[in-house]
Amino acid sequence: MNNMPAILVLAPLLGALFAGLAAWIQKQLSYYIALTAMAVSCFAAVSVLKDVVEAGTMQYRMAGWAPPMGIELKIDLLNAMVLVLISAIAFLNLVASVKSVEQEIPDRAPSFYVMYLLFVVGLLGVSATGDLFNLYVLIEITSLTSYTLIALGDKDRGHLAALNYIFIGVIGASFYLLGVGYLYITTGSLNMADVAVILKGIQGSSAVLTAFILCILGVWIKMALFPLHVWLPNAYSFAPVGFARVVAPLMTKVMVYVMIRLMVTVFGLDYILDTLHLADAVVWLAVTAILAGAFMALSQTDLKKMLAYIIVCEIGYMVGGAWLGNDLGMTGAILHILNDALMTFALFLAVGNIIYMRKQVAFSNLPGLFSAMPWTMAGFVLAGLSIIGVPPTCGFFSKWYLVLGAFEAGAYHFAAALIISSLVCAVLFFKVFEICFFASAPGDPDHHVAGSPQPIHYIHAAGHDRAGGDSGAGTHPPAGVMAEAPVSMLAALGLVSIAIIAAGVYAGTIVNTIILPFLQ
Amino acid sequence: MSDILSLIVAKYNFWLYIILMMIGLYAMIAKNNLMKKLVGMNIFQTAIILFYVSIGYKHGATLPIIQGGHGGHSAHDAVIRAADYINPLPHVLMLTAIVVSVATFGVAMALCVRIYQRYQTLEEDELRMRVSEKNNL
Amino acid sequence: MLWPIDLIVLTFVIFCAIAAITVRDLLGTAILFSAYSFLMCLLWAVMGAVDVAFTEASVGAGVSTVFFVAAVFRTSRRTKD
Amino acid sequence: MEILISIKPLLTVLVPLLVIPILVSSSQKPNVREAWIFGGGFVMFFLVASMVPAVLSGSKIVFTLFKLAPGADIAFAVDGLGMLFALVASSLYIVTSLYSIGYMRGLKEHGQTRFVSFFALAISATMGAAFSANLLTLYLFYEILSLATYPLVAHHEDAKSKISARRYLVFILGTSIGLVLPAMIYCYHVTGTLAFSTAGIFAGQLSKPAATVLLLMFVFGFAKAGIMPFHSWLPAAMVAPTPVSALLHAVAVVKVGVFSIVRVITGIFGVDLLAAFNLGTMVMVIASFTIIVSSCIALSQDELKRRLAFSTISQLSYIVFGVALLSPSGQLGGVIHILMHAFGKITLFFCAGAIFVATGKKYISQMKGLGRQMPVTFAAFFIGSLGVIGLPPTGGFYSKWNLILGTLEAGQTVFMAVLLVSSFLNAFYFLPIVYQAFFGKGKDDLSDAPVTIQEANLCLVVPLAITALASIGLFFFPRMFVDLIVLGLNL
Repeated sequence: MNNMPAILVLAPLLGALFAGLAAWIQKQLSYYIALTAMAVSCFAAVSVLKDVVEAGTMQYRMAGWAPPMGIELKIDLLNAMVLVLISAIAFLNLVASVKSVEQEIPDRAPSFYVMYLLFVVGLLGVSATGDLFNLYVLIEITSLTSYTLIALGDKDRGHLAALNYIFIGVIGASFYLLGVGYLYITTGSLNMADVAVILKGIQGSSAVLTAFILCILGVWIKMALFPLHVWLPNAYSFAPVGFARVVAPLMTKVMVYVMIRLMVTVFGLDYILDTLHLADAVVWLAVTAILAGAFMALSQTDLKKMLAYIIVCEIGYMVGGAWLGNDLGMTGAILHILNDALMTFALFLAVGNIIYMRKQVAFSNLPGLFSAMPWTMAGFVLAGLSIIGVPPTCGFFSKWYLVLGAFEAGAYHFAAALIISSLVCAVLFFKVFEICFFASAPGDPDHHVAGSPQPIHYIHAAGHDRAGGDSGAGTHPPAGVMAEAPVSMLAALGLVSIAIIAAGVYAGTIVNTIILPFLQ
Repeated sequence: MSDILSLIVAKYNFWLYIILMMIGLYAMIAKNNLMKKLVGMNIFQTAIILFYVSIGYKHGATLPIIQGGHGGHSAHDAVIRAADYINPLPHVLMLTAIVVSVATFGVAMALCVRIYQRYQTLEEDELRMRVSEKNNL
Repeated sequence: MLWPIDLIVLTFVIFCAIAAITVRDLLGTAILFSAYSFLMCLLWAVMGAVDVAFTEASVGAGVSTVFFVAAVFRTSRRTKD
Repeated sequence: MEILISIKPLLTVLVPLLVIPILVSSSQKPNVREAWIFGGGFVMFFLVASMVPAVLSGSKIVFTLFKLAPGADIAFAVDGLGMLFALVASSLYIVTSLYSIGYMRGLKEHGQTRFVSFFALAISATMGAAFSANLLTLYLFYEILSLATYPLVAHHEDAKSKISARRYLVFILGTSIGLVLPAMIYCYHVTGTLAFSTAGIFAGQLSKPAATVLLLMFVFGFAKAGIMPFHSWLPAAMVAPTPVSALLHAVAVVKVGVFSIVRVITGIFGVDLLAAFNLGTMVMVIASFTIIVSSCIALSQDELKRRLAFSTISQLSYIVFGVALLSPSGQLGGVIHILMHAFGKITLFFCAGAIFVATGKKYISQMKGLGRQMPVTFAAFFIGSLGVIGLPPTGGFYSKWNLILGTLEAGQTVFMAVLLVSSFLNAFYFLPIVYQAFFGKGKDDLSDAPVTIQEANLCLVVPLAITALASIGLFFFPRMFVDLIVLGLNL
């Protein structure tokens, strides 16, 4: 039997154990153990994906017990993709984290790595398991570790943000658990495939309806679908950078995965669309989420907060796409899980680099970044364009499928919301680009780049002569001087940037080999 | 009328778990003190555990332990009827859930202590005020 | 006839829950909360979930209360509501 | 039609891209850097030129890069239309490179490496747009081009360029995402393909109202074409250094906009569909409005570059106008105006830049008598003006002639008046400049002493002379280009 699925999840778990122990010997050791564990997990994930693509769905029975009694890891194409995504992002982030953890929380670095690995175990488990109750436990492992990790962040507000996150997270998880309870009452099983078979016969039952609504509601709270999003912006922006970079792209996306898994595998799309007639309402909800997220992002003056609201907006994309009720929309939603994870990761990596050099990312701290950190900003621009949806970055292609799906379903309001949010994102990002591109603070017309003579026609236009123009330089010492982040952080950003383009140009391949076969 | 009453009586612990849940939810939303909110959270979680235990409960059933089941002959002789035993699976699940809830509770408590150390209060309105004061400085 | 017992216990459980969140002293809350947990254990034991009851008694009623009391001593007993 | 599979179109797009890292790495050695620009430019041009015989013989060169969905790949296809545009852009890129070296060095501009890098990126995107096989690919390169030109417009990093760059993006990106993208996806939804074909892709699947809305979304959505009311980014973008204005805002960027509209009209809707729904007239009304109004605005501008910008807006609408005539001569005249206007207008921009570098003057009222000082420049300016007005012996005459023929063919004699009126307006806003420059007297120009010749440096003068001569050359040898268009549009 191929043990790769188990290795995939167990490697970080054992890694966490050893990293904790190794910290007693030497603090630095725990980092290398964590790195090794994630590398092993990443390798296993890739090999699992390869096997699944070649040989179809893979079932792994923990300790050999057969379902529905035993615990089963069931890995089909969707899981495999999400697993590769999680392990790769977690690994890359670990590479980038060594410096930022050193800077932010030097005294608690080992516990950071231990918690980090446990968090990743939770995410991987959520994506790999084929059992509804295990899903709950793993979600809670993920949440618990993320509470503690967020609390390691901002000294003033991190704790409060984490506590609010706990309250809402517990409600979400409890709703899900209740839903599972109802499912158990009606079906007597907890294995997803088993439940799905039994549910086919009893679709009219009100207990099933209750179960479904509770499960979905719980997952929505966990994924921060508007208006259940209030915990997210603070939690993500006050977390330590090393953790924000991984929780922002992965946590919500994994929850979207759970939603899609529940919809497609457990309850069945037929049940949801034909029996419930909720789809229209949910698409409207998604439209509201998209617009609200986009416009709330518009009013932020801190880059991290702005990105957090963009996540709220993007969640609307995926929920709406999944509920459109056709293959194109679902394809778009699944593709967007992958793409959005990559884009958000790249954005947060870039933000991490900026924080590493400048401590803060309020807009007033950003001027002159293009000349100071050209490589970081290149990655940031690319990811930003991807969020806007400019080809050939990957964001365009998921939007493509989503809008196509919206047309096919006749949901023109959803298509309009997608387009409007793209425009708002364009405004948002170009606002940031502009601030970073121009070296001076906004509204300071006297300024120009240090060391370059001012062009003559500009002087004509501005109405003052050359002699007066030279004094503007020097307000920003870093202008024109390179002050880039460490290589490890740049390398991670570079790889993700390549991935953004690659996921874009190979979108057709991804859809044809992974998503469409999964949906069939 | 008596139908409804009998429905309520027959499934009384399902109704009561809902009442407990609401109490918990109310405390989490409406209470001002963080500790009180935490108590509410715990009540909320135990309500769900109660729900699960109720799933397994059957009138007139007994604990799921088979007499002489280990190696004896009686197990083979007597027919085992599922209706005679309480379903043990939800119980087992709840062991995990309890551990999860206590872990959450512990983390939340630790956070409360930290918050108190920094802001000298656990009241939410006062906290909000002090946080915004800090931001403005 | 067993069910009146668990009905009585349930009533107490709810009473304790309401009291725990209304009393204006956090230490009182801690005590009532521990009583709540203990009654919950009892309820579960009555309902045949002995293993759950044991766990709740040790972990829920025991450890949680210790956490709570310790936390109250490290912060304050004051509460506005 | 013969289909050839060749990697050449891709190479054409890649060459300028591959040069960029070299440009960046040699930022400390300007001479090496400039050598590479020329190297890249010539390689690109020869690649394009090497495909001309095949295209002229009626073949189509295709290359599929990535498969996305059926009918919507990232793919290249070289036909006559794309070839015409690619030839224009790649040849003018070389000339402009020479010019920009003179200009940027002459003014000791900052950030020259950034400038040339984004310039190369922009030309690469232009090539991609020219060789696109379907609307998706075209849209892709259209967007890349928008983004690549942003740093060029904002080059000076001052308050004015900041506002202009912002306006530029709002218009260009706003329309392309807000109008073109949904329209394109809707097309794909209806037909399942986006590949250009002269017969159109809809095949009767579209009602008249839907077709009208879609067409309007495309015509206004490709705001680079400067159709009013989405034109005001173009005068604003004139804050960019003159080589940018010359190549991008007279040739590459704006022509990509027009080219896209031409592609949509001829390749997506198809002439027959538009004729059946009588939608050509609607587009012509929009274009005529832009032609007349922007010509009038141009008359009132004193800053030379702004006057040229408004002139560009009106000339671009000629192209849209011609294609929307839906008659063979009209379409020929419209499309060939891409070529003729490019050479004429770039000459004018080169002159404006040369005047500015040599004398620092940028307002028309300051240029009286300047022609005696800079005879070559103003002679070229004169030729450029003739080209834009459409008088012999310049290529512009050829396109105007065909446009007028086209209106007759299509029976739209009313619109012939538009062409004539606008030609007069063109003459009014260009020829006085030349007259004043040679024969007028500046205020401080009281003495009758012989003026000394003070041309700008050679790097500036040679390019403008070349383009002026080419403009005349096109009058005598338009044959090849006409063939390309006839093949491309299946006239």
